[in-house]
Amino acid sequence: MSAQVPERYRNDFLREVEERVEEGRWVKMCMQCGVCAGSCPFGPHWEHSPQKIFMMIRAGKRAEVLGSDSMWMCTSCYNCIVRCPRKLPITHIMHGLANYAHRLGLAPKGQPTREFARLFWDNCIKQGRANELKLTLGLYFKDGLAAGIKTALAMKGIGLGMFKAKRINPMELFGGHRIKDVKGLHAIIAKAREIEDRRKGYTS
Amino acid sequence: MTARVATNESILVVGGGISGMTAALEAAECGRQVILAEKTPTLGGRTALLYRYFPKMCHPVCGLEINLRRLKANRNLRILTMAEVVRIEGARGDYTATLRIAPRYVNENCTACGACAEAVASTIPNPYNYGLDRMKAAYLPHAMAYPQRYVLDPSIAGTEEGQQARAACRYGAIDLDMKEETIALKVGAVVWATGWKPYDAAKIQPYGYGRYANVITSVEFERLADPRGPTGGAILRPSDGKPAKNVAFIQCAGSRDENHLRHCSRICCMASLKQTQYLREAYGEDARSTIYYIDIRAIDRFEDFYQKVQHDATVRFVKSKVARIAEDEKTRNPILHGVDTEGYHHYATSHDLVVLAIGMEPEVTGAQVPAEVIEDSSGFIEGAADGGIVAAGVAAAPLDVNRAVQSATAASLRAIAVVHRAAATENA
Amino acid sequence: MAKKEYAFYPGCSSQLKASASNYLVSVNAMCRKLDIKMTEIPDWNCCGASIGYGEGGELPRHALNARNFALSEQHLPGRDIVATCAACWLGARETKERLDASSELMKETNEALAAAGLHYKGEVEIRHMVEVLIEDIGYDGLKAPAVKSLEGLKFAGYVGCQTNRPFGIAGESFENPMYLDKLVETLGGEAVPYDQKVTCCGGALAFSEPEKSQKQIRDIVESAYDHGAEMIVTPCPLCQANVEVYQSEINKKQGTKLNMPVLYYSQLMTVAYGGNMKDSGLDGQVIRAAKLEKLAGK
Amino acid sequence: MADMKTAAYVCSGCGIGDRIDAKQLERIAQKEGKMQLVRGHEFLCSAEGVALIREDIAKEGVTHVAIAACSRRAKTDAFAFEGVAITRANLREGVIWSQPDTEDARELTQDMADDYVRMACAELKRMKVPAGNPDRGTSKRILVVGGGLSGMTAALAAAGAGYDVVIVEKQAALGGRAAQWHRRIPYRNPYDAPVETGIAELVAAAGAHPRIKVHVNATLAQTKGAPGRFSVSVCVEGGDRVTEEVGAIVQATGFTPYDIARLPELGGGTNPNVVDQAGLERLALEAAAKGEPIRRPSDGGEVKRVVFLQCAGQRDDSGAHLPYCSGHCCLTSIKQAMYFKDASPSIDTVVMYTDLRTPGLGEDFYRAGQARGILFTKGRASSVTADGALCKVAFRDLILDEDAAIDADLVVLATGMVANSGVNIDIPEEERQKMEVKPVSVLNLAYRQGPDMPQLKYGFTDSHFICFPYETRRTGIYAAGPVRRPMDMAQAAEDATGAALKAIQAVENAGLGRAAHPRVGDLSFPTARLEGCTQCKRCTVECPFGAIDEDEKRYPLFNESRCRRCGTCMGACPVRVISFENYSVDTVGNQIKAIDMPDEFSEKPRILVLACENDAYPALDMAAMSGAMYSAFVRVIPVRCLGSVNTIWITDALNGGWDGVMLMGCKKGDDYQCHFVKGSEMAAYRMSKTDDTLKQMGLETERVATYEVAITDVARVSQLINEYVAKIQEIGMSPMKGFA
Repeated sequence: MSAQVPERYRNDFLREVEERVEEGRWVKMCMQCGVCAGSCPFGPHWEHSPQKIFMMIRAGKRAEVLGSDSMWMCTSCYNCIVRCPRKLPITHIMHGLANYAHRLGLAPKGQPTREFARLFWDNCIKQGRANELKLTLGLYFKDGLAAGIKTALAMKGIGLGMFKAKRINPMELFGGHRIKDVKGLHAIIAKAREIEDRRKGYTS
Repeated sequence: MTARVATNESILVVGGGISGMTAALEAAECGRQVILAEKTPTLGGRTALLYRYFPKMCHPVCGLEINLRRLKANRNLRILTMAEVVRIEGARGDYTATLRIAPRYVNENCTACGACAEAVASTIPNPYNYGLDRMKAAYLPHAMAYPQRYVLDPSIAGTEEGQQARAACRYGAIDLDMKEETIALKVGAVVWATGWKPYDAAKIQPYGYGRYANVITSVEFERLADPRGPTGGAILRPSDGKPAKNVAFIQCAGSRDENHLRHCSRICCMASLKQTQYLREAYGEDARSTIYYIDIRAIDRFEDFYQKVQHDATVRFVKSKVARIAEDEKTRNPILHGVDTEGYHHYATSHDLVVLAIGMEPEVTGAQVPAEVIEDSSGFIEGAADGGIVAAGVAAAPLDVNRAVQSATAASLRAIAVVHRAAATENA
Repeated sequence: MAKKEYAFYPGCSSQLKASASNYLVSVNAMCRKLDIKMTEIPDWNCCGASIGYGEGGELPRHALNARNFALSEQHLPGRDIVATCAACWLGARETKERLDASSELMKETNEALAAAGLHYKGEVEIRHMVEVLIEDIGYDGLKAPAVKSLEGLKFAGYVGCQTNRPFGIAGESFENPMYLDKLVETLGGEAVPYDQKVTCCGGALAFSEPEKSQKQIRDIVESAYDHGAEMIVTPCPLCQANVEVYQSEINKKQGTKLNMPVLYYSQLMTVAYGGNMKDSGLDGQVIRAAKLEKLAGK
Repeated sequence: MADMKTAAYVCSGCGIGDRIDAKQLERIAQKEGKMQLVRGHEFLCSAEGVALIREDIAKEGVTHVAIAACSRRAKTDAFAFEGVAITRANLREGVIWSQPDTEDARELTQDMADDYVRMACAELKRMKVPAGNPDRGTSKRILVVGGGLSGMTAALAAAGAGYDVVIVEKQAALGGRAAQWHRRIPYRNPYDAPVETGIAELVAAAGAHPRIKVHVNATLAQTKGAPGRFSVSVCVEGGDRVTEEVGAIVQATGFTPYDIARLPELGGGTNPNVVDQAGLERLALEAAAKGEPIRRPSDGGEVKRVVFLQCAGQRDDSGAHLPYCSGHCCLTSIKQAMYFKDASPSIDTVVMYTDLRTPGLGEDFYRAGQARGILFTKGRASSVTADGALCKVAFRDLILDEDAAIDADLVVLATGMVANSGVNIDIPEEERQKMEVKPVSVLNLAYRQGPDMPQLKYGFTDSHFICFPYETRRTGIYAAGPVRRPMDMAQAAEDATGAALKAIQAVENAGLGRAAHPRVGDLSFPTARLEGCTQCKRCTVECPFGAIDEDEKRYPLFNESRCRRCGTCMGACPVRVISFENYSVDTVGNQIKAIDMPDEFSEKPRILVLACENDAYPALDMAAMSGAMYSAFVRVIPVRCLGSVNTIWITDALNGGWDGVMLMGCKKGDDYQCHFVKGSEMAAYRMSKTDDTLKQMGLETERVATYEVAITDVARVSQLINEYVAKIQEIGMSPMKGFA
């Protein structure tokens, strides 16, 4: 039996996570109580609970962990953090793992939250402030025009409501909110990214 | 200020629970002079409030009876109840301890006939049932109380009721003019055995203790199961007095938790395993116990008991720290939410009653001891650096009764060694 | 009472014509009545929100917030930064704590800021508007300007996640925070107890995982109904938007008849302080709060 | 007895006077009880009442005092008079509090009180003031068997309190097992790293202490005597014998690791790279000595990965291996993993467990291990197979719920502790002879009941009692350390100190001729009229404490300071030649005969209750305190232990016209609660034999009944009585009345 079972439980991946993932050094402190798993609002929807992800990291299941969509199910509700008896910053570790998997291109393709996260970031960096309309439409059209129109139509009720309530503005599509020193912001972000890539050894 | 005969060859034992009684008795039975100071009106401590011990399912008061007999027979032992040690000055072999003695309003004449209680109407929450019921404001703490003497609660001491109680006593035992007194004792060594208290369960927010009537602690469950308890031993749930047959036991309630108690309280797993058997005795095959745990810590011989309970069809084990408890508003049933980490399954399980296996914290932390002592990261006490003050029992570490007594016996000899040397140097 | 002055960080959603514009409107009205002076941080930028991590990673996210800190230190020295958006507050406060904790991170962050000629000294305090109200003004102070009572109106105080965890409001419990209830009662209204007070609405995932989020939202709204609430009140723009705007969607998909107004505490206060419909941004509701509008109209 | 002067004092306080005609009691004490001095008092426990008694003792020369007042458990401080025989008639708890306060109950209540006074007087007249054991030990030296951590700690603790100590160590030097360990788990804060074992310091201290004498390469050839007067023949190097006179013994003979070779499926005994925890300590010591890292045993290769398998051959309910948990192993494995992590963080260490057991502040040590990067996996190993120099550990990952495998350079099996407790005396001699490995005795006790301490479970000589961990069935001999119970070094040190105290207590008690726990201070002791003895050996066999040997003429030979005064021998003796000064066949028998027995037609049955004074009697008291009422037809006599109940009392009672006899004792069986181990069991056995006697007398077997009553059976005990009385009334009055 043991022959065909993949040989694992090296600490290599754990070390990789400690060095490269935000708050990754905490992973080893988990005692597998499972309180995080039970505390997550999207718990029923994903495959691996945080505690299980931590165990998988210890078990060296690199591909499974980085390819998992569980981290992308985090709604940032912080229930896990406040309940963890070992005070692990679980939400941040999950975010960190997601980002790490994303940067390595190992995160699940087309994972909606992953797509949204990228859209959002680009959107808010572009002009320094989030442009909700572009963001929304961007999300609808992420799977192509046809799908986009479908979704947009499906959601038009909401859009209309928001419009009536003066809480979205079609004019946003042209220009919209922006900060003055967009150039400076872009320089800051570029620099920050450069430093982080250096520190975490990203080759991208 | 009553002067009392005590020398630097005497040992002061602080705390009259099983550890303190043991430390005091063992030293006294070695021929040493011992003063035992207890803060409450009776000896016995928390073990007197337990229904049974694991793993034998025997009765704590059985051992208490023996210890009380040893104590009644021993002339080397002096007992001070309602006495709190407020200051300890000096060094090993030569201490002066200051004790504040609260008024009992009842003197030696008391025959425990109970006439005063009959004369008094007002009641107070009963600490000997963890406040689950009330008792008369003139009371004998419990049937095994020692000294077997009534107490008048300060709340009625100065009142008309106090007068009525006094009038009812045919033996002039009630003395409403009793005042708090302060005494000083010279002693050579101190055994600090102030024991533990249950962690405040209300602080464990996700479990809703205090918000949900049917979430109680393991110490309260002991009282429910005890024939001498508020329900006469019937395991009924607080919300509606209905039989609690389907009970969840949640381990590490406060323990092993950086947000609460950093240490493992050691006894809780065994306590819950024991309590599943109370349920079985009460409801037979209809009993349903579920233990939610991280690791079952049934250490050394206790493993037998764990295996026995594992083979009990009425008991289920779920390896999971319960995430939160909600309450079904109609049935008042607590609903436990979490994930079974073995194989990973979500659950939302309804129970009649939830028992939190509540953690132990020091009744008095090292920092609170009125003397220089060393404490650990949880406030448990090591003792004085010079060894003149020795901690015993759960004041020193979270221990079960058997190990607390072992610890107290050892502490007793350490104290004896201190006074022995003190004597040697004096006679030299 | 002396004028209280703060550096205001409204956040992207609380801009005119943005999803929480009504929040901004009512906050401004509320602050006027409470004699609170809010000065926007000049040229403030997005906090990265709770979804920024995916692409933004660690340092860029902190750099975003640090830029706001630096600007605040520079232009509004000595003033606490006050956010009205839960996510902005949380994001900013997280950055502050991390930078305080790690000189390494602080160094790197300033290295990045230097690219735009900025520097963060590490002196700002980050607070949420709710903290300002409770800690700096106090419930009595909040009652003082009230000219109308919310008597007879039943609210479900929906605290949600991010003003509550992981930092929370001092003295409150994660599982059953009471500050919204106290606020409602302070204004004469009735706060109904219900069991979804701190349930997550799905947050940013309302966009990417609509079905899952809408299940959460349905639970929240239905529980509010079950416990007799007429309106939901919340301190968080994302909670407000999600819980309000998706009700129609849920009705459509699941045949429910949800129509529960979702308001900001600031709107309740503005109305109680005598503000009209416009001041209190009630015209900005997708689901109109008829009873409150009536009171505002009086 | 010439100088015997009896006095009875009747208290009318606590409502006794209101409910009972106290004057009548005084008359009974005088006329029927034949008390030489009788006084009544309305508040006997008051300073004045007590002074009255003291004065009579001083001035009137009263030697025997009967106090008719409250229970013998109450007002003990007041009614404590040295040097006089005392009996108590329980009129308060025993009569007025257990009987309804109604007019029509008055007569029966009075009857009860009358009888209790008669019984007290009858008992008193047969009592003697115990003089204490004449054969007192004089030695206060303490023998410690075993020179390991526990033994040395016990020795130093006793010496530190001023007692001389002899250590007998089998090995060539002090130190024991822990001396072969590299580091130990910390005893105190901070619990974050392995620390020096401190054994070298202990060895030096023990070797240098003026009060401590050490025999190495030595064993016990024979241990004779009793507390205070043990004579121990020590077999020292070269086979010479030295005799040591000691007063008490601490047995600290430690443990042996469970044989790793019994775990071949885990590579135990077959794979050089699979070691037990002791084996790893050895490797660590050797490596430290060379100043090198720990290397792979098989080929000296570099160790990159180590796997620790917890509960190896432990916590096994299949019967193949040890059923118990050894307690220390989880922390020990964490400590050992730290050896590697502290040497090089790049070494992978995996601890595989099912329940990680790091109690108390051990949780800090667990966290410290995790912080170092030790990897913890909840899993169950199925096999360890050699793969070249590597070990392949196949296991079930219980969290990930899948089969998995780890390659390791070194596998450490956390095997359990096996107690070095000598011979299991519960196995008959002939059986022992048949064993392939003949057990070797540690103590070689010259005791009738066998050469070593009785074992409690799994070979450990632990106490059976939760409240009394040092309770021993061989008075004056105390087990300490892992021979008593599986334990780590911190607990062993604690345990040894406690055992030393008990040893000190034993020599002090023996010196004063007093009993040891639980009847501490009791000066009475058993004596036998050997001329009447039939050498039936029951007493020597049934004594729970092995106190009775046989002399060369095969008569019982009592070793008083081994005796715990339970009276089991007295209960066992068919010819009733064994008695105590203040507790004998007569003191109880006379009470049984003393009551005023109503005639057959009175419809007033009499039920004798013989209640264990430790649990049943307090339960009766508390029942009365709680207002529970029970039948006025019972008369309760407290006994030291049901084991002391001699069947003659039963037959006397039945012959005397008693309608029934209830025996109330403690729980028997595996979880027995009898403070004298076998008392309640012996009683049950003996009573099972009374059926024939009853039949011969033409009586129903129901007329004798035995019950287990716990001290908490406050509500139940009165029910039991009432049900039994109802049953007897149903059966009808005893036909034996009037024949007495």
